[in-house]
Amino acid sequence: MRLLDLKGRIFLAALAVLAAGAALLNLVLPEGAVLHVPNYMVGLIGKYLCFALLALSVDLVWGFAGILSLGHGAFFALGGYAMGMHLMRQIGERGVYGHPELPDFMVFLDWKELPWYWHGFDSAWFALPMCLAVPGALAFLFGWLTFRSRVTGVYLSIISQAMTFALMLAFFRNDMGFGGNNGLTDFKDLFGLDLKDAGMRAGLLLASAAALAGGYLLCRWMTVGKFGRVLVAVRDAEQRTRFLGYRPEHYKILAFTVSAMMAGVAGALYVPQVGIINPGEFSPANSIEIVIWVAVGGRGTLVGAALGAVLVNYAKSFLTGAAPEMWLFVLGGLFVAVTLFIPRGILGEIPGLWARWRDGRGHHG
Amino acid sequence: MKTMMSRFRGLAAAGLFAGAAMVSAAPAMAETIKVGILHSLSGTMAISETTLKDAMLMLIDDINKKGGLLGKQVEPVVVDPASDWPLFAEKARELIEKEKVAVVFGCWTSVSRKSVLPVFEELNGLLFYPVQYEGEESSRNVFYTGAAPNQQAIPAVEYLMSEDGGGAERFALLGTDYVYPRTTNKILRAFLHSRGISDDDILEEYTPFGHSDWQTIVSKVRAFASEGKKTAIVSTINGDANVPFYKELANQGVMAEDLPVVAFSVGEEELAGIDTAPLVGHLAAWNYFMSVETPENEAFIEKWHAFIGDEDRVTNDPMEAHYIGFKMWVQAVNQAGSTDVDAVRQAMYGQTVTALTGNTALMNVNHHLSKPVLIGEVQDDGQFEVVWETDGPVVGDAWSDYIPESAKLTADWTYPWVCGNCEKPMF
Amino acid sequence: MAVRNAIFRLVLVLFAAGACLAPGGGSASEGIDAALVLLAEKSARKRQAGVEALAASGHPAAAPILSAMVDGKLYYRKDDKRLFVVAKRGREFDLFDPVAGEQAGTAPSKSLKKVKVNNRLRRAIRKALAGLNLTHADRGLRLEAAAGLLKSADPGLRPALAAALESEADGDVRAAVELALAAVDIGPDSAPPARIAAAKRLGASESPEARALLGRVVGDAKTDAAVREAARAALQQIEDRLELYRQFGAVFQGISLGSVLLLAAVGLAITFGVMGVINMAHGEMVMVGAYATFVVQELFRTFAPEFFGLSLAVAVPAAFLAAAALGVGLERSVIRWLYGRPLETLLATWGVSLVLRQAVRTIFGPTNREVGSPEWMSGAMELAGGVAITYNRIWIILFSLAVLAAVMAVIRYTAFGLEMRAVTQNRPMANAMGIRSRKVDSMTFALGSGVAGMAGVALSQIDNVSPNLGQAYIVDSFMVIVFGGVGNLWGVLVGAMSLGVVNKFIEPFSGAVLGKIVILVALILFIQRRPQGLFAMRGRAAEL
Amino acid sequence: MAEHPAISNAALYLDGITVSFDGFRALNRLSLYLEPGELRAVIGPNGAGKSTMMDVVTGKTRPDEGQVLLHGRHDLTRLDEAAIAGLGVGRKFQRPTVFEAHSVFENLELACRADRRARRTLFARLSGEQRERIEEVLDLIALRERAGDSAGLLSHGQKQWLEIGMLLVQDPSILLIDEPAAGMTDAETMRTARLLKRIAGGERSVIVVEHDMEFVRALDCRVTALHEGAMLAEGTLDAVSANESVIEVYLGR
Repeated sequence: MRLLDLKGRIFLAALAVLAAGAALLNLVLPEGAVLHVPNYMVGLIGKYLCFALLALSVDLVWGFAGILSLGHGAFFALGGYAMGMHLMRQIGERGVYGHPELPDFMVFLDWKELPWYWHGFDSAWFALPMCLAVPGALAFLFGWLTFRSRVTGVYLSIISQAMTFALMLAFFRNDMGFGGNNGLTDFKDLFGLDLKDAGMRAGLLLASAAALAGGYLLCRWMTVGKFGRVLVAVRDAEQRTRFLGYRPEHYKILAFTVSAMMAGVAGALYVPQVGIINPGEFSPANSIEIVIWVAVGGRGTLVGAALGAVLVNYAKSFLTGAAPEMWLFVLGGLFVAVTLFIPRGILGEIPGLWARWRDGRGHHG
Repeated sequence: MKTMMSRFRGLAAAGLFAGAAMVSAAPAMAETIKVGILHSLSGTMAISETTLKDAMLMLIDDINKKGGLLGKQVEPVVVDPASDWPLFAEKARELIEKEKVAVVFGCWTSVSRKSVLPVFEELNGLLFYPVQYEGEESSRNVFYTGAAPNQQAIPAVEYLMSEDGGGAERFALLGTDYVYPRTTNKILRAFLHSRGISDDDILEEYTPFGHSDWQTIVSKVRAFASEGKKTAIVSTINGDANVPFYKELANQGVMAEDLPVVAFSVGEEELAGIDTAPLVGHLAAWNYFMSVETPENEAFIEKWHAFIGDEDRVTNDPMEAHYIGFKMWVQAVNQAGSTDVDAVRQAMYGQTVTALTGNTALMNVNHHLSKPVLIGEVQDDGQFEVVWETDGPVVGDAWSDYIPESAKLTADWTYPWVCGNCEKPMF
Repeated sequence: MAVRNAIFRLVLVLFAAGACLAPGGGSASEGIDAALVLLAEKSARKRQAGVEALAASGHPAAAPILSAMVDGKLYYRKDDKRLFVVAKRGREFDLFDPVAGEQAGTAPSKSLKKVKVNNRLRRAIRKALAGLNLTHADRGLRLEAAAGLLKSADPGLRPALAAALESEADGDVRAAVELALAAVDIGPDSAPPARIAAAKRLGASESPEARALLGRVVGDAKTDAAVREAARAALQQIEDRLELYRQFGAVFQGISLGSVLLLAAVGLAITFGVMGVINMAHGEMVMVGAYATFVVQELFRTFAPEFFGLSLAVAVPAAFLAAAALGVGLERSVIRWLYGRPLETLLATWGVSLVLRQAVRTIFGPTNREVGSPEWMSGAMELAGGVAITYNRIWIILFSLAVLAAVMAVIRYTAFGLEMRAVTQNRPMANAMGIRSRKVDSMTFALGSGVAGMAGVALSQIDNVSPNLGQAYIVDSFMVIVFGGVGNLWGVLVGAMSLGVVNKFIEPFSGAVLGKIVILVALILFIQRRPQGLFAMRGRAAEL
Repeated sequence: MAEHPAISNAALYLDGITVSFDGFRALNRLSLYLEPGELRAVIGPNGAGKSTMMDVVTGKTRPDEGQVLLHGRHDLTRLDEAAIAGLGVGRKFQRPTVFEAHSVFENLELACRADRRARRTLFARLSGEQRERIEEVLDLIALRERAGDSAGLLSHGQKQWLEIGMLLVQDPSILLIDEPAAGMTDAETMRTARLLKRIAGGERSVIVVEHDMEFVRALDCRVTALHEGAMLAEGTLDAVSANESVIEVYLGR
């Protein structure tokens, strides 16, 4: 199979047009022009693209390796925290208390010195790799423990949920030194560039689009080849692959770790665009939602997962403004309808539809 | 093609979208002043914030009946940030940039305020924040109409230590583990030290959000209370966790006269879910109680009941804060003759409004209100009865005097000061 | 309304009884007028003086007036400051003149003002009432009075206590009075030998007040060394006993937490454990049960307030039926199409859960709803020094075990249970034998949902009745099932109880948050050791 | 370890294997000796321990007692499934388990001898030699025409053959086959028997677990009869059928 099929090319082309177009129309055209893309749209698109990357990471493990992770929000949040810590350190003396080293929340909670795990995050060279390394390390540890013990199916889903739930409780604790419930906010700049600057926003949007494209290509590369076929084999008949001499746990750990790192990148790009990271991102409900994006778009289709994330989140953005009292009915109804009527998701159904349409035309013509 | 469409039942879902789209397509009124309402209508905070949305709708409805503002109708723009903090920021941006609202009334939790703060500062919007909070903040784009710690916590503890309050010498500080309780307790500890109470006589305990099993902690506090000195509980327990906490107190037979609890986050709404008969005598500190007998309050409650269509609904302090905030904003807009944020901000300083308690609330240059503090006792009908009141209005402190780093900071947004946290005058 | 009238009538009867027992006395208000005027004063200090004067007067009306005052039923008329005991009737008050001991018609509520009480006054009143009741004819009141005096330890009461001890015949009351005397004697006004004797007597007591009194003596550096030593020894004695009680208390609290987990999880053990449906709307079934309780109680409040004590007994079947009906609806419309696709049931039921939460928010409003506790569930059994066994927790433990037993009985001994087991073990075979498996599926799901609804009745007694109720328990419920072993009800019992007890033993050391995190991490590690849970099925069955 | 020459020559040697589940003894001191290149049929009623025996050999179940020696060198009871498969032990399940989402060709590709490590697989490409081997097996199992179809579309019998094909491209030295004839037509059954006879021989030994006596007869090999987890009789089919205890177990007292 080829790395880029028709679907993939359309996806990448659309992504490029969307990201570059939005960035250009925002920066070049004056405010008030018909085609001007307002700032808030730029931020919104950037956010959707981060979610799309997150959905992609879930699709890699769920769609191909059959690992239904109900804890992927944790990796996203850890990437986000790593980035948030860097942004926090970038504030420097500009915090309200003007402390040269400690973030504001530490100052007023009487911390005297920076905890050891905050060291190094002032340097982007350390912080950015950490956005990948921390979620990756946790995923490796979790995978090493669970996949080797052959915890699968629902058990795995539920303990992954326990993992993110435990992390949420931990990050809520102010004693942990991550700002408790308020999390990390009040970011000023990244790489010395003001986060409020329009150019910076457009840059972050483009970076998110690039990360999404990169993530897509990585997932494609991992799934079109023999490795991907082993993953699918593990998903469908794990015992069988074992008796063929494969060690499914190794494949799963690798896929899970890569996926967690992708989620971490998504989180790291998300944080500067929304301006806050807090323990709410670890909540089990968030992780369930990610899975739903993938299901809506089409499990195991990659492009579908990204599409599902954008669609559901757009619907959420739109409905929370347009129908604030009713939107949960609509969204809840949508999830039920998708599972009942288009079980393979939007993109998962298209090949079947296409075939039916072609057959139909064949019969009549 | 048609047969294919009918077979593809999934498109039914699209119909739902179309339906929702029609809701938003309702024709907007020409020439209105838009007011954004940014309160969670779903998720964990809906329990508290939905009421505030309704209160705002009532206030806006009221002003429209009286002919509007600057000759225009006021149009509420309601959105649901769904107790999701990043969504708060997104919705704030949408309200200001897309809907072009003149002002936003909203937020409850500190984290939601922290989340929208950069947005309001960047886009120079105006937010009225109606809930008591931990202080340590002053933004030129936010007016804080709830109480700062010195307007709630410190008077309450002073009362507990007084003869009437029972002369407490030992304090159990119970709170939910987030910034408001942590900061408040930090301030209280410093305050208690200043009154000669040692650390041995202070117990500090934190629980997670929505904590529902209070057996261990209530037992622990009772043991702490039976070590000789007169003890009181200071509760900064948040929202959901309060009902199980009070139910456990009642069941373990903790009587207010032996071990009183003074709470800063428990109002009439929170008590609505509890049988308060065993809790009579426990305390709360606010700037408003529904039971206050003034003509303003009676009129307000009557209007509220008529608006919401339910005689049993209660009013509470954050509602009053919105009442004060909205009235002040209207006065300021009238004075400035425009809804321009900079003009309104300047006009806000020194505005006074007769609060529902009959007292006068004054907006200070640090964007906090001056208002008196009331201590109320829980009654068996779920209401509070005022048992104590400060002599006069207390000026809300943006920066606490009890935190060394912030004691030196000043917030003043009028010329020559233009700074929310400075040590030296800024021009 | 009817309840209030009944109480009012009861108050009248008590007053009549008090008046009959009153020894002599000329004009009804003789000697207490001055005190009564003080009660209507604005200053709390003056009101306290009034309370003390009233208590000292020994007037027969004193006790009823004071108890009305502490209950918030004592009002004064704004124009003439006369005192009345009132019963609310809408915007009208029924008035009762406590001094004359007769009804005084009705008046609009606005013409009267409540005699305010604060905690300090409450303490004074309780003390005064205790003094007055020390020689009351009713044994229960005397006991309560003696226990109340233990709290105040006022040397001024020494003669009264001594006199009461003299005349007291009842053993329990004597013991209580002796303890109260000891509480007085240990005070700094007594001679050291008396104080040492008092310390010994207090050391034998288990009440928190004794501990507090002894603590005060030990902490006071000015006290005679021998007295302090005696107090320290007595305190140590109490502490040693307390340690035992605390351990017991922790076990009880653990079992009680476990029973809540058990209740929340049993329904899920059926829908998830037996049917394999990952029912994310399970929590909402619990919520529906809690709201059903609320509705039942509202009906009772409106139509039959005198039977309010029975409301929970009615709520249990009502909650079961409401949740079961919803469960049948959910099964027929959604879950039926998803059998064999467990992970997809997760998504669909998550959607259902969102809809249900919002529906409840729309119908009942977003705020908490009040669910009352009947008399027989309120209060606690005081073991010692702060360790209390609350009745509602005992009821919940019993209820959870009863629910579990009932579910087991249904599965094991009924025809439906047999069919259910047949269908879950081998669907085609069951079909072939004439079992209508679709109907059995519906019924099974209804059973699981109904049981969740019953859990809602119990949870409404200890937690918020709000749209968020269910969310608080869903993660914990799944943990319990996975820990205990899917498809095994004994596993659910053992899992829930052990999680509860372990949690309660960790909590005092680690705090509530860290305790929970420790449990979750331990659970994740446990699953590595036993991927199938505590009660795993091995052999061929495990491959299903 | 007893250095008996016969043992070190054996393709597979089971020595006193005992397995119990919750008190139930699935295998009771079972011993079995398989020569290189031998075709062996194992028969026995339900619950005799046939499947458990295969689970023990392939590493799925760890025995309570006893050891399993492969080529007299490797103690299989200490290895996991993947390692045992890597040593050349292939297993076919009773119900055909192929990867239904993959094509027939891809199924065979996954089974092909290659480095099984995850990191290596990520960069793996199919060599010409492997491709030839797959083509060869496709012919052997008569599925060349359907190489590109997804395996889920195959008939039951074809899936059985595909699974056998997957074992063959692994080039195992020992093959364990569980009831290959179940659900097959008579013609298919006979064809399968011929296929198995062709596979065994040389260095490759085959154990077939079967119920169907016609099929066992067609295999024409040594037969082991199990009962209650222990060996009842061993020998030619005729000899075993004539054994009194076998008759007792099969026909009842």
